[in-house]
Amino acid sequence: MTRRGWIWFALPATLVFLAFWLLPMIRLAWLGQTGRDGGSAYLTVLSEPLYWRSLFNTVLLSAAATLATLILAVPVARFLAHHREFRGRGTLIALLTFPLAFPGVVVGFLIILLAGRQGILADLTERLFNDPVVFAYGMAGLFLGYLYFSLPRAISVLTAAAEQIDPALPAAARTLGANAWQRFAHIELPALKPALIAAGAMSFATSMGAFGTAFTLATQINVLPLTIYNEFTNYANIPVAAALSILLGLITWLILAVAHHLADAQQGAGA
Amino acid sequence: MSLSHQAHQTLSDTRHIAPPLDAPSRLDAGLGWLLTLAVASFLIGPVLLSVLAGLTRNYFTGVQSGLTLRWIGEVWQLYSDTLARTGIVALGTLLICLLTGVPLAWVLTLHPGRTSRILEELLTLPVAVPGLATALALIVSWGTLPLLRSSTLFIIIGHVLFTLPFMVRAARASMQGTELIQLDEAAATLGSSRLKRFLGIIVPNALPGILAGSLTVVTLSVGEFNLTWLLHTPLTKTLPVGLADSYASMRLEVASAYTLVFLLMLLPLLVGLQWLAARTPRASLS
Amino acid sequence: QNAICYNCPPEWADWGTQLRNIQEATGITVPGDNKNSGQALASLAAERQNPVADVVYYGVSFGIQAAQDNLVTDYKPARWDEIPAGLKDTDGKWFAIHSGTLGFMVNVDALRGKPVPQSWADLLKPEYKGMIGYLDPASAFVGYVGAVALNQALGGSLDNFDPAIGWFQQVQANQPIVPKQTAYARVLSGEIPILIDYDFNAYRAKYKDESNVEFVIPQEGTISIPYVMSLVSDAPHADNGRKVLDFVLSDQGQAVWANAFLRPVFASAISPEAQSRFLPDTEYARAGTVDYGKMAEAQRGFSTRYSKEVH
Amino acid sequence: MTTHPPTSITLQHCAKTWASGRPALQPLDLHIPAGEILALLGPSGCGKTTLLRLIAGLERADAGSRILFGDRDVGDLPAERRNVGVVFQNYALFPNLNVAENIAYGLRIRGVAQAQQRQRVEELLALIRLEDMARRRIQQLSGGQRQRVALARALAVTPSVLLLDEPLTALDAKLRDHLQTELADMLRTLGITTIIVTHDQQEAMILGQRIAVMSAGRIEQTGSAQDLYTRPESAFVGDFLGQTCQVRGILHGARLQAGHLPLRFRPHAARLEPLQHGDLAATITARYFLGDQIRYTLRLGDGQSLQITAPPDCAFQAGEQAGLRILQSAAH
Amino acid sequence: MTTHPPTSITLQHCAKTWASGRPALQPLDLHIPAGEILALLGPSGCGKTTLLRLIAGLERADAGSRILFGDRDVGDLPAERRNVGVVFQNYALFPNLNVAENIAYGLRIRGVAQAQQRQRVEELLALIRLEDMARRRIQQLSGGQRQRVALARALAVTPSVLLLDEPLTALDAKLRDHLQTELADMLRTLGITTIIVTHDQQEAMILGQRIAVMSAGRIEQTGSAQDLYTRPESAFVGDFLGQTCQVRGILHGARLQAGHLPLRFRPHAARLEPLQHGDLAATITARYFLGDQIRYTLRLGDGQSLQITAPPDCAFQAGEQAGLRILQSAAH
Ligand SMILES: Nc1ncnc2c1ncn2[C@@H]1O[C@H](COP(=O)(O)OP(=O)(O)OP(=O)(O)O)[C@@H](O)[C@H]1O
Ligand SMILES: Nc1ncnc2c1ncn2[C@@H]1O[C@H](COP(=O)(O)OP(=O)(O)OP(=O)(O)O)[C@@H](O)[C@H]1O
Ligand SMILES: [Mg+2]
Ligand SMILES: [Mg+2]
Repeated sequence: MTRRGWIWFALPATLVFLAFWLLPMIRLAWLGQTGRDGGSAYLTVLSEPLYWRSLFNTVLLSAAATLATLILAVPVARFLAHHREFRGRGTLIALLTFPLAFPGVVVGFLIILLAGRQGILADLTERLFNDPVVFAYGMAGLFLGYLYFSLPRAISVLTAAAEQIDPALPAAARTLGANAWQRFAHIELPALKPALIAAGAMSFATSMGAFGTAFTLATQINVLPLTIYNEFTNYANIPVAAALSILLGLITWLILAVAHHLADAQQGAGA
Repeated sequence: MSLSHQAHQTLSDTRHIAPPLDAPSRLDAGLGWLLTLAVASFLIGPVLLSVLAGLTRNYFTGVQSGLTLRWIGEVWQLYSDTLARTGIVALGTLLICLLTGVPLAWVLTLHPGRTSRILEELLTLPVAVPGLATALALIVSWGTLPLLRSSTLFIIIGHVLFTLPFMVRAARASMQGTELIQLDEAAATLGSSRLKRFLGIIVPNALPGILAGSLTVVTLSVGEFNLTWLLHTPLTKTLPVGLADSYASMRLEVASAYTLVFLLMLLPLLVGLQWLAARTPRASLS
Repeated sequence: QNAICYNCPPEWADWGTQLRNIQEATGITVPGDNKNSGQALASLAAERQNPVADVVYYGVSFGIQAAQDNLVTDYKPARWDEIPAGLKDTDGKWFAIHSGTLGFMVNVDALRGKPVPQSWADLLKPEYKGMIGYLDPASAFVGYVGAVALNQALGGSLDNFDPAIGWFQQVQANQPIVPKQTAYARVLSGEIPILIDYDFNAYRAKYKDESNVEFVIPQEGTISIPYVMSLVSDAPHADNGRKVLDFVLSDQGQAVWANAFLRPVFASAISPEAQSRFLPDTEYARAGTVDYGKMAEAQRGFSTRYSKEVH
Repeated sequence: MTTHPPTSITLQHCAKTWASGRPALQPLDLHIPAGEILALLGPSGCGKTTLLRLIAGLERADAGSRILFGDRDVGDLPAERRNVGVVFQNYALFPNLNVAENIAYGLRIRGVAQAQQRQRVEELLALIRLEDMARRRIQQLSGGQRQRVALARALAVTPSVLLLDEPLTALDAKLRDHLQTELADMLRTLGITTIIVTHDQQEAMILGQRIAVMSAGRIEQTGSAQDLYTRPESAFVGDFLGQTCQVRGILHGARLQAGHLPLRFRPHAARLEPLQHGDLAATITARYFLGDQIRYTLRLGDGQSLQITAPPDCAFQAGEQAGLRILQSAAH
Repeated sequence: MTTHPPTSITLQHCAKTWASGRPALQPLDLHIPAGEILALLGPSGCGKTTLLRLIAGLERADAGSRILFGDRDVGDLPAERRNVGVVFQNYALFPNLNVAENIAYGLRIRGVAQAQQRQRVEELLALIRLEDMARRRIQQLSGGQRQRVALARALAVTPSVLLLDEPLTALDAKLRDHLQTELADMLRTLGITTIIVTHDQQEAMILGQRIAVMSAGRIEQTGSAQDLYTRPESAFVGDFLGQTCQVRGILHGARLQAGHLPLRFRPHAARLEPLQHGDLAATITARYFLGDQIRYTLRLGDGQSLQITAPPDCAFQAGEQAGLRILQSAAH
């Protein structure tokens, strides 16, 4: 009875969302239906291998970056969770999460500084082997960029989850004779699963939509966000850009939904 | 639970006291430490490089060419308007997020049912769906409105869509559980009206979350590029847009100096977030 | 007093000085804008209902396209009649303000002792592996100009892009860097030692930024490209826009281009001092022209082909 | 201390069904005379809190229900206009306000003058004996102190009705024991019509002048503690108010004979005697010394097993045989 | 069910200091004969869990401490090699494994063959009477069921020592009451050397064959429940094992005379008599009927106030005068 009357408080946000996102998105989806040459841009998109390749690149790269992110983040999170009190812990965590707020362009720029032609890596390898190693501008650079912006978020999510693990669980496994590896594989990893799914989903979605990084790295690989951008800006091909955007949005959302479903199933078993 | 907190004071421990037997093994801790350092240097190394480049007279020749603030001065001259605009956009975004997001968070807390879940799921779509798509949608439907398209408000709208879910989530985190609902009910039995309860009880008690949400919103807005790049017009450039410009067309040193300015702008926000994150568990309602 | 110009980047063709001059001479503030030609056109198309820009600056073929799409309107500035035919739309929907010639912009220091390449064929040599850059021919106008120049030089035509496509396929072995937008700064920093770009950029690097940069007009030949401006249809500040257009064609405006190493549309604006900094005319003899209208028509087909066949 | 004259509470045909269709309360009638302290006792989930929330106006009763304060129908008033004092189970004190501000909240909302607010807060702080803690933050209070502040906050607005939802459950056992009698004293002094919800029979017995036992959305029986304990009207009430034992047998006068009727009695209403004196022969299978009593597990001749309690000086040991004698059966 | 012959546990000069320098356990000696069930009783924070963790090998004792299982020194063995069964306070069941998998975990780790694992799990499921819940997820179990699964998991590896940390604290009162005797029976049947940690004196009295009372890192007294209750060696032990009352007076034989010595006794060791029969005159200020007893609050002539309990048939009412008689004083 006290709760009913609060509904109006939801109105402003709902209106903003409806007016500025949902309706425009529907409009955009509709635009994709009205292709340039009369035909539906969706058909154009679906029948064009170029776009498929672009999509494939994007998904593959995002998946690889996500996987690598998780593999790196788990040990870091475990370390931070196991060591709650040492000097410099706060600083270390700050360093690990500082890049959280960097826009894609900055990440791209940093990767160039790292692995570009003038980058520190090229400089070092040049001096050591007289043969500069440069990989900022290709698939590898983009991968590194995605890794760069995914790691901080994954680390903070996983650290929080690792800190939540009841230390009595590994202790119990211990009294039952489990060694360190067995405790990790049987107890810790399953306990981290929901967080892994959440962090993975987040990393994947961000990578799928990452435009700034690819834009700055000026890579030769066409990832979908760049393709959309090109269609829109270079050819003013708004229908195709719209259709591709809708496609990218749908795929990302779908994969996220599956991930959430998995996480929920996990949680559901936990409730 | 007192079985538990097996903290590891081992690192700084000089006293001759045996380590707990259930501490993670040396190997485990050692590897973790190494990897953590490696990841931290991967994340921070390039930032340091960039800072250095922004202060070096000629990065191509190296630090031996000397340090200078000249590039920062140049950035200031060229891009100071983007700094101010970024601030305005961030504050505008924050204001709208506060006015719309916090009340919504409260309603979602009160009605944790299916409809709420769907609404919240919908609300996070602008985060899940790539920013380009959102920006395109905004341009094709609202870009035709005179004045709006070329005003800063247009960018603020885009940022609100992108940051609102974070505000809602953070505010909800502070409202979670039945405690705040009970406080509200308690205030109701004491005769307080809805608005008074919202302002006098709910907002103050959800403050840690709202603060955290605010910092997140500002941080995200300051760094937002994907949407802004499409939404901006020559008169409404923000910092990240300027950054992208400078990366493409300026000397490496200027671009680095600009990045340095950006980092300086972010720093207090991130420190604030850290501080809050460290505090919130204790600040939670008892 | 504002006028919005799309694609007037302060770091390109010294628009920075030009914009400042405009402000001083007319009181109109024009903010710099870092689009490229294609982006400018696309933005005009997207904003057709409610234009933001007043004037626009772009490569000639985009001007032709914009005129066809009715995104720009006619305006014949004061010195319209002096502009050579072929460098203006008959209705005044676009007209050239200056032109540039495509070639190699080479950071000699970054070559680390390797010889300065002299021809399109040189760029295919393995010794330049990792050193070559060109703007994406499928998206950036400069990139497309490069493709056309190279195609003409290697014996192709606007109806036959086979030579260019073949060259691009071969050059992949050298792992080129392919930015989407101007990469001037990257040449300076040595990140891209050899960039296919306009002469004025190279001269600017050489004389203004005092880098060890050379401009090379390839042996097989190249082309020159006029850059044009238009008044946008339904421009919000159309009057201001007209004043801007008048100014860039004035002697004062044209001199800025010359000092920025572009060929102003009125050759008289080039001072002898400016002239001395260009490569000798004998070199420029290798730079031809093409049918810009046809070049515009062929762009989309080429882009598609490039995207499909080159990786 | 200003107090209103107490109001009676009358529920007529009061029912509550959740949106899901599941009934929370069966239609029930209940009258609480002005000034009475009623304890609402029942197992978890039986609907005690729901009933309290209906009275407070935090939940709306089904159509057809009537809730009267005195003879005023309050069924349609929202909580903020019913003038009830509620002490929530976990106290729901406002953590952003200090002790004095919490207590004054209702007065502030009503626009009472500052000076009056201050005076009233002082009165209440004296009542709960926390005079020197007015400026304390809620987080700095112990559980028992919080409980008292919650009470003071509810009393500040001189409510016509006082509702307490498990006011002591959040406290630990030792403190709870101590506060039970203290709270009972305080409530009796106040003289407000009060409902106390609890699932702890001892708490109900100490705090309530009258007890209503609820089960599954229904009121099973109402009466004094002694009534309910000694004359339960249903097995549920009997069991809920204390342990019961059961043997098959018939009580003839004071003597028990083997038989088939189930006979129920309280564990302390049985006595172990030397074998020849008892009514039924029993083997002692376990003996637990608990300080103020001894708990015996017995096995009767026909294999039935039961637990009884005996005074701490009872000397029978595990393994011995004894005679069981039942002094008084529970009448149900 | 396979079980090892039980092992005795001996702690010699066993101490534990935290890294911060704060002592958790003062050096202590304790011997638990093979097969005995010892209850470790003490207030929160006194070091019970720490002692248990030392024995389990989850914590390392200070240098100089010795921990013997039988006559084997296990002080340097990590937990995974001590072969102890531990039931954790919140059970620490693995949420990602089902009931059977939890029970089988220790066997799986030891590489026991599948078939044997299955057989052993079945045996244990039968022991804890959860045969039909083998495939259930942990989250679907009630607290009592979890407690039994945790026990089964600890027993599966036939440990030489069984350690239980507050095995019933997480349960609600009724269930706890019920499981106490059930668990006591089960443990006595198993015959393993067992240590049960608890802070609840009734639990200690029911579960432990012997009780060690701890306080602030020290063992205060060890003995049977009856010993500790009736002959506490310190005020701490006496108070901790049950309520005590105190009056100023002297006991002469069985008669109490007013005096200045504080006299301590259990609340049930006093009796109310008609005024002329009692030793001390008392006014009854409150009477609470609690079913199996009545609690009286009394005021003595000199203003002292105290609470005693009386049998449920005691007829004195609040407001009446009565004579207080103390039957037996607590000897401390
Ligand atoms: N908002 C609600 N919607 C649906 N069902 C509810 C709601 N609130 C409570 N219930 C259910 O109604 C029943 C009665 O709940 P109520 O809170 O009144 O029980 P209670 O007697 O106070 O129990 P406890 O002693 O555990 O507090 C329970 O089964 C509960 O699950
Ligand atoms: N890892 C640790 N480091 C430092 N101090 C600790 C640690 N674990 C426990 N303590 C402290 O040691 C003391 C004894 O703790 P212990 O857990 O043994 O108490 P307990 O008797 O089991 O209490 P409870 O009944 O509350 O479980 C407490 O004061 C506790 O705060
Ligand atoms: Mg309740
Ligand atoms: Mg403990």
